[in-house]
Parts: sequence; C-alpha cells; structure tokens
Amino acid sequence: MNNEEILTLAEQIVKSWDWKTEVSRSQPNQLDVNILNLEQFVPIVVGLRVKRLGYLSAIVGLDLGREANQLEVLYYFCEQSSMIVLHLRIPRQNARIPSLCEVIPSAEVFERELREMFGIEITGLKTIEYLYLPEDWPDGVFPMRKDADLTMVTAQTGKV
Amino acid sequence: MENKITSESFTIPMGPQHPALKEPGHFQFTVDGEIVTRAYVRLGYAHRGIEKAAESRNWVQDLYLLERVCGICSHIHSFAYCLAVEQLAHVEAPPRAQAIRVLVAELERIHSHFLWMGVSAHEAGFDTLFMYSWRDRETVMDILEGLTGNRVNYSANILGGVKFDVDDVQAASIRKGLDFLEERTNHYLQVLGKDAMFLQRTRGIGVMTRAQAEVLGAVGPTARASNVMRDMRVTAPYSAYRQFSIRMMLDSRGDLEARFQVRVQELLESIRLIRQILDNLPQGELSVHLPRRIPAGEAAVRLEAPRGEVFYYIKSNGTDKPERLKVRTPTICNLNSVIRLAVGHQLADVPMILAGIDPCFSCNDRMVTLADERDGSERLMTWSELRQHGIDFYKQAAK
Amino acid sequence: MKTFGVMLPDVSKSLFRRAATEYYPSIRKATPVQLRGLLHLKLEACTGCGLCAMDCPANAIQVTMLDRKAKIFTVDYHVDRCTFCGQCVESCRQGALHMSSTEWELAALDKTPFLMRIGDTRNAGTNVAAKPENKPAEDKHN
Amino acid sequence: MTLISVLIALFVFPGGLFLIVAGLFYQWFNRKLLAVLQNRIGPRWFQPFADVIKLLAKEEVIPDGVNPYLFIGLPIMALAGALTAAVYVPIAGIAPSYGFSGDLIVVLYLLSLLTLCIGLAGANSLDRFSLVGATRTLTQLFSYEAPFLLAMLGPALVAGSWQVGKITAYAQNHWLILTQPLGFVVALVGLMGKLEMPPFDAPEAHTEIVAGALTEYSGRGLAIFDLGRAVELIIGLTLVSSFYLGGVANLPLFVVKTLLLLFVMVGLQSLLTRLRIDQTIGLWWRYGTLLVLVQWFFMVFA
Repeated sequence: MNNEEILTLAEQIVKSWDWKTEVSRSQPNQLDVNILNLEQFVPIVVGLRVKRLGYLSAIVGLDLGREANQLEVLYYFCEQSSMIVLHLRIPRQNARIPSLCEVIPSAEVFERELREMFGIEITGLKTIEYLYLPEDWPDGVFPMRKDADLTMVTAQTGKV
Repeated sequence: MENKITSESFTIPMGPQHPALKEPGHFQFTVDGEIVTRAYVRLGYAHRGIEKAAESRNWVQDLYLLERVCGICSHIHSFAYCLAVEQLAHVEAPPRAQAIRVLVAELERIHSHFLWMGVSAHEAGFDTLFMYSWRDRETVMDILEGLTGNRVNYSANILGGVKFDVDDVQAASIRKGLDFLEERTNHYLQVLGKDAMFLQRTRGIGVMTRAQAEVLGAVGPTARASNVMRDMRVTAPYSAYRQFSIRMMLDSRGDLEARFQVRVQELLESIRLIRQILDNLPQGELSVHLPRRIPAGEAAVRLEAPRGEVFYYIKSNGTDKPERLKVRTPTICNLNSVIRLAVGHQLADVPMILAGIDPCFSCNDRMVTLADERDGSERLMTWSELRQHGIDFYKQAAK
Repeated sequence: MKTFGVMLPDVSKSLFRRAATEYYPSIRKATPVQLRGLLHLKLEACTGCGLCAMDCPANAIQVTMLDRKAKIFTVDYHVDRCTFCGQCVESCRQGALHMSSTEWELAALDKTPFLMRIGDTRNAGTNVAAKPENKPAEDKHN
Repeated sequence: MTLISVLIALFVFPGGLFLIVAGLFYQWFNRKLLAVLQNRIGPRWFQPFADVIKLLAKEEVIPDGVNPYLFIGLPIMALAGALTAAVYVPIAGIAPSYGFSGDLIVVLYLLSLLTLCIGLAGANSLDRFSLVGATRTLTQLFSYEAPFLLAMLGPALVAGSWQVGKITAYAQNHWLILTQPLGFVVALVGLMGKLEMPPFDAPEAHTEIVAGALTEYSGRGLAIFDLGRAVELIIGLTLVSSFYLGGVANLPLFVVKTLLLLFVMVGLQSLLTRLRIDQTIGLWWRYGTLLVLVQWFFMVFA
C-alpha cells in the first residue's frame, strides 16, 4: 500500500463511520481528521487499527489558550511516510477523553503523560500514578497548560 | 529503603541510582528466587522541562535547547527541529547542507551504536568488549570533533542550513577513520556472533515477536530486530536520504542477539553511506536565511534517531517563539516493551534486556519541572532566578 | 560457529601496545582547528547591535548600551554560562566574533575569570574585575 | 624454635604482614594486567594499598536491623581464617610452618570460610541486593567446591598423603601438570570461582546487584574483607602452583610460578563474559566435576 492508498482508505473509513466528520489534507502526506463527537473516537481508531493504517506514533496535547477555552489532543498514526492525525477538541474544564489502551496498549505512557501535564482525565486508564512528575506535586497544577502557576509550586515544594 | 519481604514476593529496586543505569530511572522488579515476576517503571528523575522551556525561548535559542534533549543523539534532535521549522517557514535547506546534516547524523549513529555496544557488553559482564568498543568510539568522536568543533552537542545545524563545510582535508581524515572503524566493526560482528560465552547471555534472551513489537509500538533497531519494517530513513525518507538511500537491516529472531546484529550491521551501512556522501557531496550554499518570526502553522516530522523514530511536533503562532513543541523520543516507545519482556526472565538478564533497547532516560524526561514567564527585558533576572531554583537546563544529566 | 575467546587477538596485541587512554595533564593532544573554545570579540568591529545576546541560548552574552549615539557600550561575556554552541558567531553580521580553538581549559578556582567585560568600562559602575585583555586569569598553556 | 621466631613467622614473615602485603601486590598485578589487556593504563602499584588504608580510615556504618556483633565479627573471622590457612601452606617457597596428616582438607575449608563469611554477612544485612548477593555467593560456593576439592585431591592421591607439606615434596620431583592436566585446569578455574573473579562474579555483579553481599559494608569491614580476599588469592595461587607446577623451590621461582598462574587467570578474565548463576552451576556440575572424574578415572586405571 502506498501513501495515497493509505490516506484514501483512512478517509473512507472515517467518512463511512460518520459522514459529518471533517477531513482535510494540510500536507500531501497528512490526513487531518477533526472528530467532533467523542463517542466516535474509539470506533474510528479501531477501524484504523483493523485495516492496519499506521501505528500510534505520538499523542500531542495542546492548550489553545484562555480565550478559546479549549484543549486539543492530536493523535498521530503513522505508516510509511503518511500521517493520519485525529484532532480532538475538548473544553478546558473537566476535560475528559476516552482511553485507547484497550485498542493500543502502547498508548498508556502517552496518556499518562497527557493526564499529568494537561489535566485531561482519561476514562479507562488503569495506571494513574505519575510518570514524570514528583510524588509531592500539588493537585490541580498541570504544568503544560499555558496558565499553569508554577512559581507557587517552587515555593511549596521548596525545591527544584 | 524499607524491606518488603513476604512469602511470595521480593522486590528489588533498580534506580534511581543504580550501577546498571547510566542515568536515573526507577525500576522495580519483583522476583521469585531469580525469576522476575513483575516489573514497574517510574521516570522523571532527569526531567528538565524542555518542552515548556522551549515555549519561552526564541526559535534560535530553542535549537540549542533541544540539542540537549539527549547528549548522545543530540544532532538528530536539532536536525528534527530544523526540519520542522523549515517546513513551517516554507524553505528548504540547500542540498549541500542537507547532505552534511545526514553525514553528521550517520556519524552520530556510529558513535551511538558503539557506545551502546560497550554499555551492553558491560551489563553482560564482558568488560573487555566494553573497553575496546569505547576505545574505537574515540575515533568517531575525534572525527566529529574535527568536523563540527565539539565531541557531543555538535551544534552542526543552524536554522536553514549548517554551520560548516566539509573540505577535502576533512573528508580524507573521515575516510581514514572510517577505514579503521569498518575493520573494527567487522571484527565486532565476529565477536558478537561467535563468542560462545557472550552468546550464552544474548541468544534467546528477551525474545520479542513481530506481533508483540507491533502491538507494543517498538521503534528503531529494537523493532527491526523483530522484523518490523520501521526505519524512517527508508520508509519515509527525509532530507538527503532521498538522494542517498540506505538499506534497512532486519532480523527475524527478535532476541538480544538479533538486536546486536541489527545494530552492528547498521554500523556498516552507515559507514557505507558516509563514504557515498563524501564522494557525491552536492555543491552549493551552506544555509538559507530564515525570518526571525516563523509563520503560523503546524509541522510534524519524524526522523530516525540511532535508537528509533523521533517525533517532533511544532506549532507556531507567527511570533519569534514557538507556541507548542512536542518531542516524542524513541525510548519511551521501547520502554513499554522492556517492561513486558523482563517478566519471566532471570534477574541477571534484566540489565541486558534493559540495555538491549538502548534506553536514554534524559530523552524521555523533558517536559516540565518549572517554567518561567519571561520576556526579553527581564532576561538576566529570570535566568538567575532559574539558576537559583536549580533547574539544570544546561547541566543536564550527563550523557 | 561458537568459539571461546574471540577477542584473544585484541587482548594479546594489547600486551605490546601503548594504552589507548590519554595521559591528559602530562600530554595534551592538539585540538582541531574547528574546536569551539573561548569566545573572542573584536571590539573595533562590534556595533553593539545585541544580536548575539538575543540568540545566545544560555544568555552568556549581555550587551549594555551606555550611549547609543556615541556607540559606547559594554559586552559582558559570562564564560561559565557559555555552552560553546557558536550561534553568536553565526549571528554576528560584522564578523566581530570568533571562537578560539586552543583556549579550552577554562576551569578556575574562583568565579572572577568567568566574567569578561569588553568595551567601555568607565561607567559600568560595578566592582567586577574588568578583563580588557579578554583572557581568563590563568593561562594554563605553559 | 624460639618463641620470637614463632611470633615472627606468624605475624611478619611468611605469615601475617608479609602475606597481606604480598596479597595486595598480587591484587595490583591482577588489576594492572587486566587493564593492559584491555588497552588501558591501569592503577599504579600502590593503588590497592591506598584503597585499604583509605577504607580503614573511614567511618564504618552499621545499618539498622543487623546484628552488630556479626556485622563486625564476620570480616575479622574471614581474614583470620585465610591467615590461618597460610600456616599450612608453603608460602614464598618456604616449607609450611606447621602440618599434620590431612591438613589439606583444613586448608581448603579455611579458604571457604571467607566465602561463607561473605555469604553470612550478606544474609545478615537486610538490604535486598545483599540478600540476593548472599544467595548467589552461597549457591556458587556449593557449585565449585566439589570439583575444586576433587582437583586438589588428585595430587594428594598420587602423593599418597593428605598433608600439604608431603604433597609439595612429592610434586617437587613430579610436574603434575603433565600427568594431570584436566585436574590442573579445573583447579585453576575453580580458584577463579573461589575468588569470585570474572566470569564467576555473578555474586557481586554490580550491574545487577550493586556490590552483592557486601553492599552494606563500608570502612573497616570492607577493608578487612578485601584483605581476606588478597590473602586468599595468594594462598590459592600457592596451592595450585606448588601442587601442579613442580612444588616449591625458592622465592624467585615461587614468584614467577604464581604470577604466571595469575597471568593465565587474568587472560581468562579478560576473555570471558560473566555467567549467570544458573549457568555457573551448570558449568561446574556438568563439566567441572565430570572433567575431574575423568582425570581420576585415568589416575586409577592407568
């Protein structure tokens, strides 16, 4: 399967699952899928998995800022030189997305990272201990958010 | 360290400080006699907050910050960053610069694989191989020093190109070094494939099947040793790899021996590629100019680091600083596999299995320790503040 | 084919060979010309634009403009912060900066040699020892 | 023999002080040669002495939860055992000071006392690395002990005596390495196992279990264990060289023979990869013991 076939097939899968899903090509080798309904997310991933369209290369968290009041999560599925990117947009408050661990075991570390860095609750994630942050890290401070108040952290922990 | 001995489980901690780990990471192995029954990992001891710190530095400064994500594969990080930024700015480095970047990347791969060979031999208790492979690694480090001006953190890249040229004198000295390295690599191929005592420690140990490797998301030589075709240089060629193609080294056995074979054969392939580049170095400029403000947009690049696929995501908002920068290093993918592979093995094999993926903890631990709200005018002030709080962005974990 | 002692040739050769380890303080290897060592500034070429300071990833260079018209400025070079990446040399449009390939043994017992103040020091108003000759205090190359 | 000469023999030469100094010198030879074989510079001649002096001067930390008497007593017992063994062994080309019928067995078990003490010391401290190290030390002890013992009994059998002095006297005229080559090999490799040299250093494999049984030891205790190892090294070398390499003749010849043996051992160290503990046991029981038994078979029927 070459890149074009991979991306076309992926587009078909996504479209056939939910015809309203926005799909675009920002790069020749990249398919951007804007998932509007969180419930569609896991089934689409399963669809991609079944057809062996890429492995999960990375999960990127984004903070779109206070004005947008949204967080964005990008899932990069890569095969050869093609990239299928699933975009999830969620509100900053009570951010919650489903876990992919059941479908893709290797998603666990990425999701743990996402959870502690952005404060996005992952439904179905089994291990919720900190992967990177220290044990005494204060609750409710998510360092990768744009407005994270980290000077307070320094004062509290008295170190680093 | 409190003692947890119950009738069933006996937990052995490895790390954060442990002789088997050249960097801090924490593993807990529950053993039954000598057999590992459960493994647990905890990272973050070399966490320097690079991703967050990158958001408060300008595009040029980030280049050097990211080079310090890892001390061994430093070039590939700045390479990936440059590619992503150049993609955002819609420019492409001149062909000669691209070739030189790949040249340094392959030299770095040689350096990294030699280093890894020594470390794993040391884990296996074969110190002679360790000493010899590190002695020979000096050759490639000398080459890199003569070429770039530093032994680690080469700083070969600038945004839009490279800093230096390769002249005939340097090419000749590189070739001379490569001849020696090739001879030594062939010798090590013999040692690793023949030495009965060493094979006892590698053959059939830590076997990862192809299906496992795919499910656990292994990348790089670890995946290729399990016959998974993942090599960005081949499957998604970038930069000068489009002109200078490389062969993918695969092995179907999936054990430690296969990982050794794959890496050592990659060494030979890298040596071949470097010679090819030196023979056909394109003529032209060394760099193009990039604006200080990078146009808004998103870019994701994937490159093949010595340890596997490295993933960079950069989002620009049109200012002189990146909006978001995400680094996914190969070790984090491979660590998954090692945790699962260790179970059922002898405790004595665990360091070998760990070393088999060539783990690099400082690569993993990047994101956040502390950040700074900083603008240009307060530069020195915040810097001293940062220093005060002791985040060692620059004095990062050795390696 | 499995055999024992495959490294025997290496080991036996070593008996008659000088150790590969460097005898560092007693014998110094020559450094390559490319080596990025201590930074040097040609004051007469410098315009005090501050591009080097802006691009320095370690904030090792500080340019203080004292009089913009008369072009009186000081350049503080913090050797201890410098990561020797060479970006300032690339950034400088006047070609006023270059890095020495021989001055790399920069360790010192106190911090004074680590701050090098180049330029007009009359109005600097600090008590930091000025080092106009642009060199660390001890010359360890003798 | 006057009291003074006895005391000198015990404390200065050839026992006691001389033994320790010589042991440390042999340790240096081991380290230096290994470094040379690995194309390194290696330590200078006083390094082992400096190590021991430094350790002796350092504070000894007794961890919580251990029996302090055992913790302090075990290293002393180990060193004492090794030094006692020296009395029955022809050190430095001088006939053993004491001897009785069957002292060979006593010597071998006094040498094992060191290993036993290390194992107990590991088991005494509650550290997990120590416990694993202790288990491995003792496991390894049981694996090499039998073949090593059998290999040392080979010369005793042909000499017709189990007394070190008499075997040595017999070996003076018979180079047993020629008649019992297999026994010699097993004895030499067994000695490496006894001294926990690579490739038999699984009990202290530092990439796995830090320093094995002695992880918790520091300062004086560690120094004394180190001295014990040094003494054991020289006694072991003396035994093997005097049994298999033509007995003892004089001091220079003794030094040449033992250093030659050490040279071979260092060569093996540099060429071999550490064995896992299960592989060590397999090696000794499957091959070591078998080799010695084959040797015995030939001795008995030929």
